[in-house]
Amino acid sequence: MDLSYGAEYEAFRAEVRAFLDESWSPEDRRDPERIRAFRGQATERGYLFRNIPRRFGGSEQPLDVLKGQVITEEFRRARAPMEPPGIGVSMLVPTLLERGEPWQQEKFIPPTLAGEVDWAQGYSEPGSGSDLASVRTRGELVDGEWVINGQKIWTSNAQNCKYMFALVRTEPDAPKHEGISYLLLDLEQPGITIRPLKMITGQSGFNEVFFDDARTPADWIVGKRGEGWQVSRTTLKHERTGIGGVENYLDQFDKLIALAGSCTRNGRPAIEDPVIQDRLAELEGYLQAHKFSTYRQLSMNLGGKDPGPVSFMNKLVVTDIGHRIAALAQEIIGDDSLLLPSYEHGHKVGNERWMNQFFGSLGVSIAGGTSNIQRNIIAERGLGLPREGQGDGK
Amino acid sequence: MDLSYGAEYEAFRAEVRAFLDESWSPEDRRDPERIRAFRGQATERGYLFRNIPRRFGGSEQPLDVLKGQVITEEFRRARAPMEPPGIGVSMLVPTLLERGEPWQQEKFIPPTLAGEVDWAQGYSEPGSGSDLASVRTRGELVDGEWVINGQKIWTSNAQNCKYMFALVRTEPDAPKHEGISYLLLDLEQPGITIRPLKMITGQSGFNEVFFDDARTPADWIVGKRGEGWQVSRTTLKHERTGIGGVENYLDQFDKLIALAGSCTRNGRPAIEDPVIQDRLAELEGYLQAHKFSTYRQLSMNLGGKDPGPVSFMNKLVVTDIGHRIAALAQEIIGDDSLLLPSYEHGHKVGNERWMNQFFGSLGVSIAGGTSNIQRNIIAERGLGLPREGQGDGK
Amino acid sequence: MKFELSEQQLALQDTVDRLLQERLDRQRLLRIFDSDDGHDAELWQALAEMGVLGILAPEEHGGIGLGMLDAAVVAEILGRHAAPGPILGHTLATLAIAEGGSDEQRERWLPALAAGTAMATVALDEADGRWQPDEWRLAVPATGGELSGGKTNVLYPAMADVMVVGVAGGALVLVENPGQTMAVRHLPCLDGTRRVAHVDFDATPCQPLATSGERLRDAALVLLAADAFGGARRCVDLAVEYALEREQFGRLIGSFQGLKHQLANLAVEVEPARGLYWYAAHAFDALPEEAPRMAAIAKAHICDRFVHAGREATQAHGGIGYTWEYGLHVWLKRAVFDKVFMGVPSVHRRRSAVMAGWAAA
Amino acid sequence: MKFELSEQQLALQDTVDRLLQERLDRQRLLRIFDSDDGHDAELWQALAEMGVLGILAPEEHGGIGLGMLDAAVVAEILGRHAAPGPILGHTLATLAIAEGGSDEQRERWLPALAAGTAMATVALDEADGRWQPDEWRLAVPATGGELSGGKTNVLYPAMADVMVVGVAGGALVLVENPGQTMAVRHLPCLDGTRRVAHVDFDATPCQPLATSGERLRDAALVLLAADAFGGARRCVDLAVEYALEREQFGRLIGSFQGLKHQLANLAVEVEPARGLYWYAAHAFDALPEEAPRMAAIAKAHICDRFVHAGREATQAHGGIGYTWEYGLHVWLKRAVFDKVFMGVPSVHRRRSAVMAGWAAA
Repeated sequence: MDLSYGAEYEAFRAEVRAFLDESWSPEDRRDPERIRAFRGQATERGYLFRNIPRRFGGSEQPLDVLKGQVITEEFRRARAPMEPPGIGVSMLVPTLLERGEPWQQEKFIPPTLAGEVDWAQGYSEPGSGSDLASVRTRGELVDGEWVINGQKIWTSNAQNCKYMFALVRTEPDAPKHEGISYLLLDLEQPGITIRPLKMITGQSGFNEVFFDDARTPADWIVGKRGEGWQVSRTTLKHERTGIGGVENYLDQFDKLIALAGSCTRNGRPAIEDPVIQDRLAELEGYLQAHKFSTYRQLSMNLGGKDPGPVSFMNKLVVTDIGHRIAALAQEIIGDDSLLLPSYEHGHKVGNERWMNQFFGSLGVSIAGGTSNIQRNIIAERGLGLPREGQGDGK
Repeated sequence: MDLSYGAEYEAFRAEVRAFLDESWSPEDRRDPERIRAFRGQATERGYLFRNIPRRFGGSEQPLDVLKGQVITEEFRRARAPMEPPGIGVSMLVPTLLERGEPWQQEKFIPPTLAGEVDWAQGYSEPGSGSDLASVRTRGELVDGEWVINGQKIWTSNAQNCKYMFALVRTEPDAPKHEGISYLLLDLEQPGITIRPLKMITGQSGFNEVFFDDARTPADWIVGKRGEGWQVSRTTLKHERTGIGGVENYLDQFDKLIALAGSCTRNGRPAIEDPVIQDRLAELEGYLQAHKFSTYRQLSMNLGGKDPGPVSFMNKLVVTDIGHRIAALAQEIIGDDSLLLPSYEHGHKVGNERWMNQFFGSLGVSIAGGTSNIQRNIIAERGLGLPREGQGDGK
Repeated sequence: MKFELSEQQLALQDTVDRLLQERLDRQRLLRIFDSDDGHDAELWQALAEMGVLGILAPEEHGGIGLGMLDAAVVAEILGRHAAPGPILGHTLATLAIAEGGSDEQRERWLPALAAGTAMATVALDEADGRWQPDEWRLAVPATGGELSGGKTNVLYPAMADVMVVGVAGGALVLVENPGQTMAVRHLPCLDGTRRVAHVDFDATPCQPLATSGERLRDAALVLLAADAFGGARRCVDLAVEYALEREQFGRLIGSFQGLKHQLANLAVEVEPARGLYWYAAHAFDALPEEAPRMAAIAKAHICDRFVHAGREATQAHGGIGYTWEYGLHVWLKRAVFDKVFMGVPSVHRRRSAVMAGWAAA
Repeated sequence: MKFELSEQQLALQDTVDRLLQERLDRQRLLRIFDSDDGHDAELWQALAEMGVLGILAPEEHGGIGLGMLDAAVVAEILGRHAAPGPILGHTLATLAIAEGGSDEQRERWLPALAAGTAMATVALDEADGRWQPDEWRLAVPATGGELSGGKTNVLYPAMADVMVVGVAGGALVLVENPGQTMAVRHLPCLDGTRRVAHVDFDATPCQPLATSGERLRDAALVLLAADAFGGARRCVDLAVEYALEREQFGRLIGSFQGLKHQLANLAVEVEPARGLYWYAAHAFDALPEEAPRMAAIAKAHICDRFVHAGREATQAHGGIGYTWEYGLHVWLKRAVFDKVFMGVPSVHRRRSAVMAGWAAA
């Protein structure tokens, strides 16, 4: 057992740290120009966009999960910006690298990496839910252009995005999964209306997007007509790997302990209440288990080994941990949970910020495939139980 | 709200109590002759076998749920015997009353009521589980007798029973549910072998019964050939009504409180531990809810009203309460849960008797339809959700 | 043996239910939820006309003179519809005045409160969750009836014509026209259907009430439990309705056994608790020795169920349940209110342990 | 970064796994479970030959000189097969002698213990669940090395040639050939795979050991956690296997979504805990500051999971799982043992809270 990264990687860490000391200070955070320049330097050094060819603005490094981990840790420590957030970098670029035409790669990847354009995702529709293949937004090829009508929902941040990648039904007579194409389109056009969706917390993170004879060129399609479902799977795969962000939950747990020390319960600090202690310790059991489960998976992935069924379970594990943190935080803050966490009219937000976790943990269990879909995946792919409708012996 | 039974029933209660004072003392419990005589007197007075015609040995009283409740309460208080336990009285007799031939009623009901003969139930088979209609034990009519071959399982107390009522496949070419007959048979014959099944607690309450050319007369059939499934449903209905025995769980809770007062935990009485208190109080919430839910159902049943979906939930509710009691008891007795509860070789059984509850609560969730079958019933009949395979819009 | 609602009680529930079905559709509910003051004068007036606002006021003072069980079965319906407004505080204050007011106070306030032309509220909580009467520190000086100090999580204080305030020693006092001497600081409320604020009294005149803080607390616990039952039951209904209309993978989602079993488990959590709040209310009316402990058990048990039901219903709805405008969140937030207001469940479980003699106080 | 088992550790697990697959089928397991002494000399000898009994004994004393992580990954396999016999007490006592024995004691005992020709055990618990070193009261008189008094839940004392005993102050002493001066009262054991008894010492000679009760306790917690992980994981496997062979209503029960989701939830409870016991074992070997707390967390968390998995697996089997002869109950009872032996989970959660500084001791 060795949780250190070894001499080679510690040397690499020192190198990254020296670079950060020299090139970044947290005050730069508010200066977009400085951020852009910093990202350029960091890419030059091979710290960002590691799996993207140099010709598109990447640093084209060999795959090295541990180096990636060291970079993440050090950038986070220095509060330095990594790749621009958003699904342009995390989903569209990998898809284009795998399935896009050369001209599409050249046109779209560099400005996306540079943070000059953002992308919205056009997958979910009202009524589709976990069943993404039930796309009803339709596209027809008319005079060398796709003419698109329909509606998408749950597009993050659409009002700030220049482009969208979308699943559109272009072959209405083909079977469900074979009638969909993966189209790119410009959101800044008259045929498109974007309406923000206010969420349970009071914040607006998502949008509805309405298509009313929206248009995009005939060749803004990734893969062939009717291949959109397969193309989108490459992207989803990218979204669903990653080991579930255990550091984030460990941070939250530390904050929860601090919270319990500062809140009063029955006239004493909540953390002195044996019932609270017992529940905190129980939660820590789940959390430590997941922490070492994550290390184990990371270690095996590094060695090219299969960690087994546990890889299918990470989302449900963190969903459960999130629920436990939320429930306990709500109990600890007591009266403060009567307050709206996102209120921003001059009221200083206090412990009620934990209500964002209370609602957010519900959001986690819904987003990216509901928990019941996860349970199907675990049962079928992890445990080898029959798929729905199979094994009925008839 | 009135949880008293009203003047009429309190007068009835006084009458029952006077009868018991006069006719029964707990020391009589060990004398079978006294018990038989007492049951005769109690039946004479209309306290036992209330829904059974006088000509078969019943007391033929009009249906009065409250009188029934008063009788149960007073007999329990006096520790006086009620109807003989066992499924002969609770299942076979109601079935014969509804579906039996007159000669069958005359031959079988009186000795069953008198406690002279006991009945075994021959429904479950290895492999049938909750799917009782998947009967494979076969009966063929040969020279005026049914010749039976196959195996039954989970028959309580078979080695002490004279007769069995059994589901037997007599029409092998009919559809699954229409090929079964409801046969009565004598267990004391060479074609039958009874093997006790040792249970998880170490006790033997159930048996396997093997049929190897066992025989029964052609007219020992209730209902027609192929009607056995319907006939057995009348019986099962009888088994599955009843309001779940909340008194039993209230008793157990009182004992659990006493247990927590007598057991030591971290050097002090367990009941002073705030974690134990919190869990006891949480359990009491479920228990009190079920108690008043039971009163509500009783009250509505009395008035001929439908208590609604809650009637389908009682079994799952008590299963859950049983699990909670078991888990908490196991925690409280601590070291004593290392001991086998049924050991009887001169060792005095102490707190480890609670391990019977630990295992028994699992038995409850399995017996008489597993919890998943209960969930189907609640979802479909209680909540109106589609049955398996329906609502798939195809 | 009659452990069920009377014809009159069923009719009362039905009347209120129909009123709210008609007057409080989802859109209107959300409008009030999003409004500045969380109050709807029209709805208030309609409830007044129906007698709901004077349910606990004696008939001789213009009320309908019913008991806590009646108030609780109405509260179930209010919870079912997440009815917004100052009803909870109003009902509690009315009860305290009816039970503890002088003849003159009763004369002056009860008819107007029952008619809805005056509004009442209660001020109980102090900082750090000090909801219980033995935790109140706000003092009435020996020199006489003036209050100075703060109370928090006070329901709709700015609208109140009269206020019942809990003071040190667990007693209650009456403050008439509190607006004149009291500073109100509105709080940003999670539950838009029940608004609370912080108040500061500054030499505010007050008069004693001859009823105890404990009794008012128990009344609040019962009404919160009843509201929570109605809300939790509604969450089950909403989840089932959604499962019966929503299709995925070409099937109604309610036909998937996974969801069916989750909904069955949820119903089993919620449905049996109906009689628990009934009995707690009945004990408040008729069985004073049992009342405090049953109120504590009912509040703790049912409010936990409501939060659970709110979360499960949201998950059963998927994304749409997470949006503000669909409105399911109203019940989840009301559940948090019911759970926290007057003390979280673990506090009442602990109290029930003490009352049972399991633990030293 | 290498948080996984070495090739050698995987091979060790595999060898023990194959041995137990071959030598301990269900029928044989049940025979030992039902036997008078819960011990199988042949199995014992096979484990000795494989080096399992001397895994923690140094090579110079005939052992294989491995660490706690190695012992724990073997314990996982033992739990997986519910391997019966005195291995747990033997391994713990061997560790205490290896770490705290004099040269002479080590010479005398370790070769025989590693070879399985002598048997060792530990005596720690006192009445009322006093498992923790600071709760031990059994005193060694100032006049010298004799013990008088009782210990309970001692593993296989009647078979032991040497015994490590916890005494007042949290110290450990060694009792050689205890049978001569010790009375044993066998207890009727729930878990037929690990037998315990009450012992009474009567002027029993003993010698000090230079290792602490705390360290032995931590070792026990790690081995119990590892055993529990193996057992819990097996319960999941057994439930899945059954779901894949059993038909009801004309379908494999494993194709019903209700059961599928229950089994998925169960796997999610159990599977992630593998690394937790690894790390606790690794900390025992290499990170003494973290070791006590990680051992407590691992024992509490994983033993709770094992009991849960045992119950869920039994329910997934229906009636057959409730029978003695099918043998599934062996794991459920082993789960109860793992949970209770050395203190129930809530005790260790409390300890972990104290060690984290959340609470006064």
